Amino acid sequence: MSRNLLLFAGVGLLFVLTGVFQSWNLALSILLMGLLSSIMALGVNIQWGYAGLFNTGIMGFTALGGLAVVLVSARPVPEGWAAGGSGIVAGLVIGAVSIAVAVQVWKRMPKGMGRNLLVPAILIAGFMVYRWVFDPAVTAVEANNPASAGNIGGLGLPSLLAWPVGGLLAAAAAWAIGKTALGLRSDYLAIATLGVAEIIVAVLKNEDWLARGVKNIIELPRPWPVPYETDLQKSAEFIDWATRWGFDPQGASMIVVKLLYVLLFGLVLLAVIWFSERALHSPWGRMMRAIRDNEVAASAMGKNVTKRHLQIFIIGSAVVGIAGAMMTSMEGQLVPGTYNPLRFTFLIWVMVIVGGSGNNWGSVLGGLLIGWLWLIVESLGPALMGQLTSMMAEGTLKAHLIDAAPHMRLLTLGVILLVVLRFSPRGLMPEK
Amino acid sequence: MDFLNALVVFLNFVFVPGLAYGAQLALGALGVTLIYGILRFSNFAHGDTMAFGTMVTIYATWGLQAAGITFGILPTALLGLPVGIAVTALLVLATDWLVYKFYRKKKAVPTILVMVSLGVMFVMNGIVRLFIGVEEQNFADGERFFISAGDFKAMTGLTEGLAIKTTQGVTVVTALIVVAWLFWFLQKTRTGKSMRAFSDNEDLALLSGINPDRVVQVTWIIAAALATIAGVLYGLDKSFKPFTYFQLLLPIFAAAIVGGLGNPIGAIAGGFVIAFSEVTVTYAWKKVLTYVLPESIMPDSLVQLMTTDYKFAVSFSILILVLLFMPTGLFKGKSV
Amino acid sequence: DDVKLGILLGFTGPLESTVPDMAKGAEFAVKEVNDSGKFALGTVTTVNGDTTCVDATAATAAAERLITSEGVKGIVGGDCSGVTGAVLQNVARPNGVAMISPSATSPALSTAEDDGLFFRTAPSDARQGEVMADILTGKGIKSVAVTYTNNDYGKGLADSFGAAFTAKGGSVTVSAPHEDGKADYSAEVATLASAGGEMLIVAGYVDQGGKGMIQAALDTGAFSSFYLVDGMYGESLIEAIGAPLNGAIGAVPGTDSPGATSYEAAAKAAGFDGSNAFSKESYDAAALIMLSMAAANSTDSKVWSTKVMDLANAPGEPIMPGELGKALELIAAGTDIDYVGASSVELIGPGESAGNYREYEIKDGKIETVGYR
Amino acid sequence: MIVVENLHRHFGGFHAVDGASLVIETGSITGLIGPNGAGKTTLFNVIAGRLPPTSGRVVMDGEDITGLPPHELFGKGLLRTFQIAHEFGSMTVRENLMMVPPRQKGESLINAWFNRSAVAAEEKALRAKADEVLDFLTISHLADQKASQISGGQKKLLELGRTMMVDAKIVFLDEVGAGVNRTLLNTIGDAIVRLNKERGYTFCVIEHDMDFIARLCNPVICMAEGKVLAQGTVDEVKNDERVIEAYLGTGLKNKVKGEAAHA
Amino acid sequence: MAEPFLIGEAMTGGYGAADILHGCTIAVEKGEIAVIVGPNGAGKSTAMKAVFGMLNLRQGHVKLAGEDITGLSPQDRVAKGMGFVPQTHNIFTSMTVEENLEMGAFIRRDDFSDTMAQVYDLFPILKQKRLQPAGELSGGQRQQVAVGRALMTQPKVLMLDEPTAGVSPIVMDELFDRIIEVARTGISILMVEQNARQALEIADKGYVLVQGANRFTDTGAALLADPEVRRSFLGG
Ligand SMILES: Nc1ncnc2c1ncn2[C@@H]1O[C@H](COP(=O)(O)OP(=O)(O)OP(=O)(O)O)[C@@H](O)[C@H]1O
Ligand SMILES: Nc1ncnc2c1ncn2[C@@H]1O[C@H](COP(=O)(O)OP(=O)(O)OP(=O)(O)O)[C@@H](O)[C@H]1O
Ligand SMILES: [Mg+2]
Ligand SMILES: [Mg+2]
Repeated sequence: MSRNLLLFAGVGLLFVLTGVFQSWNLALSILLMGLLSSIMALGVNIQWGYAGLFNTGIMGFTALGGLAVVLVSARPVPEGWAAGGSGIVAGLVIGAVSIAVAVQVWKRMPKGMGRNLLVPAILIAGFMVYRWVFDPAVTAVEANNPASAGNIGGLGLPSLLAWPVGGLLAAAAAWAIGKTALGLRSDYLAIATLGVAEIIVAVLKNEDWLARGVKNIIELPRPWPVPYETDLQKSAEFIDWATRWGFDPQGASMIVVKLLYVLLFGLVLLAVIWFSERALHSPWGRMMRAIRDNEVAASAMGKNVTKRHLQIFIIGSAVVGIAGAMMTSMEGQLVPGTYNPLRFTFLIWVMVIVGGSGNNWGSVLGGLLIGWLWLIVESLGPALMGQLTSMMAEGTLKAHLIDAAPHMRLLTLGVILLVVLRFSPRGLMPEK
Repeated sequence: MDFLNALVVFLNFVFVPGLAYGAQLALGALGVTLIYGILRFSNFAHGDTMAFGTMVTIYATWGLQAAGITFGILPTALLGLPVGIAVTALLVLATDWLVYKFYRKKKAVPTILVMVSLGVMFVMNGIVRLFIGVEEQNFADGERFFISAGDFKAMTGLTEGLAIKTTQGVTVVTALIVVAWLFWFLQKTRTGKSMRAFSDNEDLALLSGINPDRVVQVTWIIAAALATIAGVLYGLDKSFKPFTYFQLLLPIFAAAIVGGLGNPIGAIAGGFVIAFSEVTVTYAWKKVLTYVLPESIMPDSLVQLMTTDYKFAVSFSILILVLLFMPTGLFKGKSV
Repeated sequence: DDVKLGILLGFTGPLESTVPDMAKGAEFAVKEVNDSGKFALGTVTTVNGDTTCVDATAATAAAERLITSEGVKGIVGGDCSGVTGAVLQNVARPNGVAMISPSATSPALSTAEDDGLFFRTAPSDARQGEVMADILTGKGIKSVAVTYTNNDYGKGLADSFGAAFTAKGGSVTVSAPHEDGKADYSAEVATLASAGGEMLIVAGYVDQGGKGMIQAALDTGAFSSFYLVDGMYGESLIEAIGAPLNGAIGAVPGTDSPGATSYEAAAKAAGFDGSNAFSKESYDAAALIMLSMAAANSTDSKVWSTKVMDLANAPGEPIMPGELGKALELIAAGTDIDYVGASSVELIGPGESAGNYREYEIKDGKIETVGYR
Repeated sequence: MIVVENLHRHFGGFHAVDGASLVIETGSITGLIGPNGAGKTTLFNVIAGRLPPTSGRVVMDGEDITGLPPHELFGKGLLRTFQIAHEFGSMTVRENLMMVPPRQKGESLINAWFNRSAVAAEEKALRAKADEVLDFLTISHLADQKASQISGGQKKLLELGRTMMVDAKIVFLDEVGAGVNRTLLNTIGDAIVRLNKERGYTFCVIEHDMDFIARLCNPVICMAEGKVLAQGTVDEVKNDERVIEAYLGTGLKNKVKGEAAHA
Repeated sequence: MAEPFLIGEAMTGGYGAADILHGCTIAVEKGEIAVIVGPNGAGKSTAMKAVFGMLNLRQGHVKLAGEDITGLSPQDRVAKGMGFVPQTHNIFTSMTVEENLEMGAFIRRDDFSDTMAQVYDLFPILKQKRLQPAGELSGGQRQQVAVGRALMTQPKVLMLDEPTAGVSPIVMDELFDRIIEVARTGISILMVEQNARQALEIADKGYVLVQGANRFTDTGAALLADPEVRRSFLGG
């Protein structure tokens, strides 16, 4: 236990040092990223650490969380909605119904030629009708002021509301994925979920009617109760308060905003931990570990492996979805192009593994540590290179190396990652 | 004649590029699948190993070119390949000694190794960029085409052309040779069998007198060779840019997995599945149809099932579909 | 004392091969100003920050560092629209630090709230679309296929071009995106070929997917003539593709001023490729920041940012690349200047480049100017 | 009562179970013997829902249970052990036992989160039960050891222990004796008989130790090549020429003689 | 008495912090059969692993033909002519039966087809299943593969951890016969058995281990005749 406290203190120290030597704003903004990542890592840990599900679709669930923010809190576009909203909804319903019918037919009909023909026929017919209803509606929506709108818009509701909705969207997607792909094991499940995530992001990128695709949505509102710094800077009350305490109002406004985010994210993080820890240290958690250790035996001992896998897959994904929504509402924009697997899937995995899979606090530690590392190497890497080259004689080699300094970023990250893993080959806080 | 034209259109835009791309993926997937099969983890550093190998080969090629040595109609880089392979082999052996060995001794679980390989990936990533930089490097020389579209038209008198690039030919042939060799090596030779034994049950391999260090070394050397070959052929056909090689990782893994991890034949099959599903499902049939359908019933749309926006999504959907029916890939892969 | 300028670009990530020449451009301007000895506010130094182009969190943190830790007084950047938006809203505005982006072209940024702190030397896509349509209809071209890089730049450009071209009676057979940095473009080329058209419009980046598309289109014989948008301008393309590229046409921001040529020559002498995408815009962005500071006699963003529009636009003495020293003198003397720079900067409306375009054709492996629009 | 009707299970072209029909009477301890590869384990796997049959039916108390998933069969009171131990390696030996009982309150997340006291009470009972079983199996000193770190024979005991955690109707034991010390095996045999007598469990036991079979089982079924070769009382089966030829071998006679000499 | 051919002397050690073996000694003479019996968890397998170098010994040493091999790796011990069949995980599941046997002969450079034919003779079922992955075999068949693999090595000392677990009586008899034969060719056999009565019958020497220490050591016949041993360890 004391070792764990020490580890947390160590990571805390890193943030303090960043605050002292760089700036507190930087330290806090890294902390925010770390908190968000910790929540995502917890979601993954629930799936991997508890149940051994190798989910590499984290990016997709994060993106769905982001989409929720757009749908819930973006400015409404009534013209866009009027132009084709109903057609789009009808199209989607038709699509869903035809898939459902096909699935039912597949389940109910006896194996054989008839089924093999009928199911594709239903799907193809469904697809045609879907396209026939859907396409014109989309064209109409996208034609509405494409440079600044071209989508159906959001509901204009508070951003905070989008967080649970993000969780729900992710959960719904996880349900669909789980129903189809959870029969797969290890790396096969990994690639399938990776693929689904790519598909989700492809949809976000290319369906302009939904969230403007690659044209991005910006200026999403902030979650309650976080104010805008510029508003604070204008508020006489705030300026008063800041000067009374001897702060510079501009600097204080930024710190205050970040601290509010820290508070919000911290609360969510604690809630997630509370739920996970309670679950883990209960017969439910024991059952999950049994399933992880040996599915065949767990099933023979009466545990419904499929159902449990689905349950945990949905819960974990929902947590990631919530974090995704939190991230988008903090950044204030949805940019589908930013979702890439390295940052949103594998980095989170690194956090889980470095923290120690199966250990919730480990995931938090991993999230904070790797989050810090990921962002700090941006300056650390080039600085290292600066150190290295400062001793060298002027010349083309030195020039070349200085040019390449930005690439020390990932190199440094890699080296530190390897060092951390070397000293804690089972993670910093291994599952006991 | 029209039918021939339709066929040529299809061959030129779908079949030949798909075949070449498939072979490129397959070569990459072979390396991934080998590491997975023997050392039992997904090696994320493979893309960057490919980049490293290609980089060394590029330097070697430049050297050869400077010395005035070329390879006839074939690219000089093929002559530089041995150098690339040798240096890359040294690098991965050093990496193994410095990094992976420790975890092997600790009997770390595969996911730890995957994360370690991510770390190695970042480092290699940096090394390649420190040396050759981030820009694109063109190092192809020799004859660009076996047959170019224009030549084909002139030769056959068809309206449509068929182009086959030298590099496409070389890639496909190499891929087939390499997979056959690897299959034979693993299934039939003593060393190959000892490698499989090691991957199956390390302790028991030890009890059979198999030298684990040797197995690991041989595996890395072959993997380095595969990575370099794959990287160089890809670079010759398209171009070399470190970032693209990193991006290649995803389709390469997809290929290895859909084929069945650990199985060389699967890697080849997987490569083609991924490549062809990218190219065919989003293919617009309009041009083909203009030749085979009479004017009157010719549709004016592109006759495209899905737009190319979704080509990646489509190839992944197909991958998932395959896995749903064959949960460990086309060729019964392993899973750790 | 030192005046710090932040260069906030994607040194790593998808645009990593484009960015070095951009950063060099900005540094080149800084060096020029320092060498001139005419910048009264101190020695200008640059600090690099890495946006990674795709990771908004990383970009925000980098900006946070530049501003709150390094204390930069102005930022050249960001590069990709997504990260630029995030930095603008979450870091630059709250801190009151102005940024001039050389390459973020998204129309959405035009309308974003910026407290007058955001400018860009890259032209907005809408204008370029018009110019392209004019050039092509002028050549009597009726139908084209379009491929664009799948981001706000490419998509915006493809959209605006499509609208303008159809309005002028042309037809776009297909408008297909390509993703940068991907392994293979066969599927895209196949679709474009199937759709057909007299020419392929390539709305991408010169060292990214755009080049790959051209290469693949040529290899398969799908297209033999190309139109290149501003992002596709660069010597490196000619070098890589060679003779088959002859006959390709395009337009880049520029007037008949000698700015672009002289900049490219100077860049070559300094050892980098000034013709590469957005290198000129980066030079101009840095130059504008420093000139504005001089004009405002302040390094405070809120102050100098009010001068940017003035300096960039006529009336006044035109300033070419390499004349920053002269510009500083003029400013000190109180003479009005019109910064033209390497990319013929003309800022309209909410601080973006109006865009004059230089039309060119590639002949015998050389870029030849054929006119201005 | 379990009735197996003309059951087939093929692996590719190989017929591991090839038309086996047999009955396991309620209340019996049925022995299942047969040469290695006779298809005994495969038969168990099919009955217990681990493998789908190629054809044929399994009926339990009049209900067709063919192809039901294992966890549903467990719910119907059908338990099995594994020939190759399937422990939950990262859990302690005690946890291995405590996870077995079905429908635990704490297995529902809602209870785990918000109804801690009920769960705790239930846990206490489970723990007591588990300790009792461990005691019986003489491995209570291992209660807190990870199951991956116990000896081969101890794993076998754990396999058996799991079936003792619940009230089963019918228990399929696949070579629980292999690797278990013979003295302890005798005690286990006694326990099986007791469970059978006192609680009415039905057992089906695969075992290669003929002494053990002889002590417990009636009837005994001998399988060979996927079919039922012989069945009857121990003595009937033991003296069946075909069984001797295929399974027992003539060595047994010598050995039985040897035994007599020692006794 | 001269030192035995193979001896693990006063071995103390375990898997982690706690010792499993407490000064346990096990030895076998050239061409003889030594059998270890004892309750589950007594440390029999641990003792075997210790002799084979798969465990760090805190005290004690292992000698083969007078040479101290305590420091050698398992692999080196294989090279010195020791063969071992572990209790569990003793086959290559993904490789065919034949490949399993070939791996047994991995260190042999001569032609081993004769030995393979002998193994097939001993376990005819394996010949039928020659080309099948060993992981698809039945429990008893796997055990036969495991023993077959060790026989392929043609070692000087053969160590078997419960070779007969799960094999049918007919095969078990064959196996014991074969073990006697092997021993007669001068190979030492050290085995752990729970089918203890049969095993002790053919044993030249028997060890009863309890809690990591030697409880009884005697000839096989003497142990069989000892009523306490019979009652407590051999099932009466
Ligand atoms: N997955 C499989 N694929 C192919 N063949 C199999 C598979 N599983 C079992 N077999 C074969 O089926 C036959 C029956 O195996 P099974 O495990 O049922 O035997 P058993 O009677 O339990 O033998 P033992 O007494 O050795 O445990 C064996 O010959 C085995 O090789
Ligand atoms: N990997 C391990 N880590 C820690 N302890 C272990 C491990 N394997 C076995 N043990 C412990 O060591 C003791 C001896 O185990 P060992 O396997 O040597 O017993 P054994 O005499 O072979 O028993 P069996 O007859 O059941 O095979 C047991 O109490 C067991 O719990
Ligand atoms: Mg069996
Ligand atoms: Mg043992």
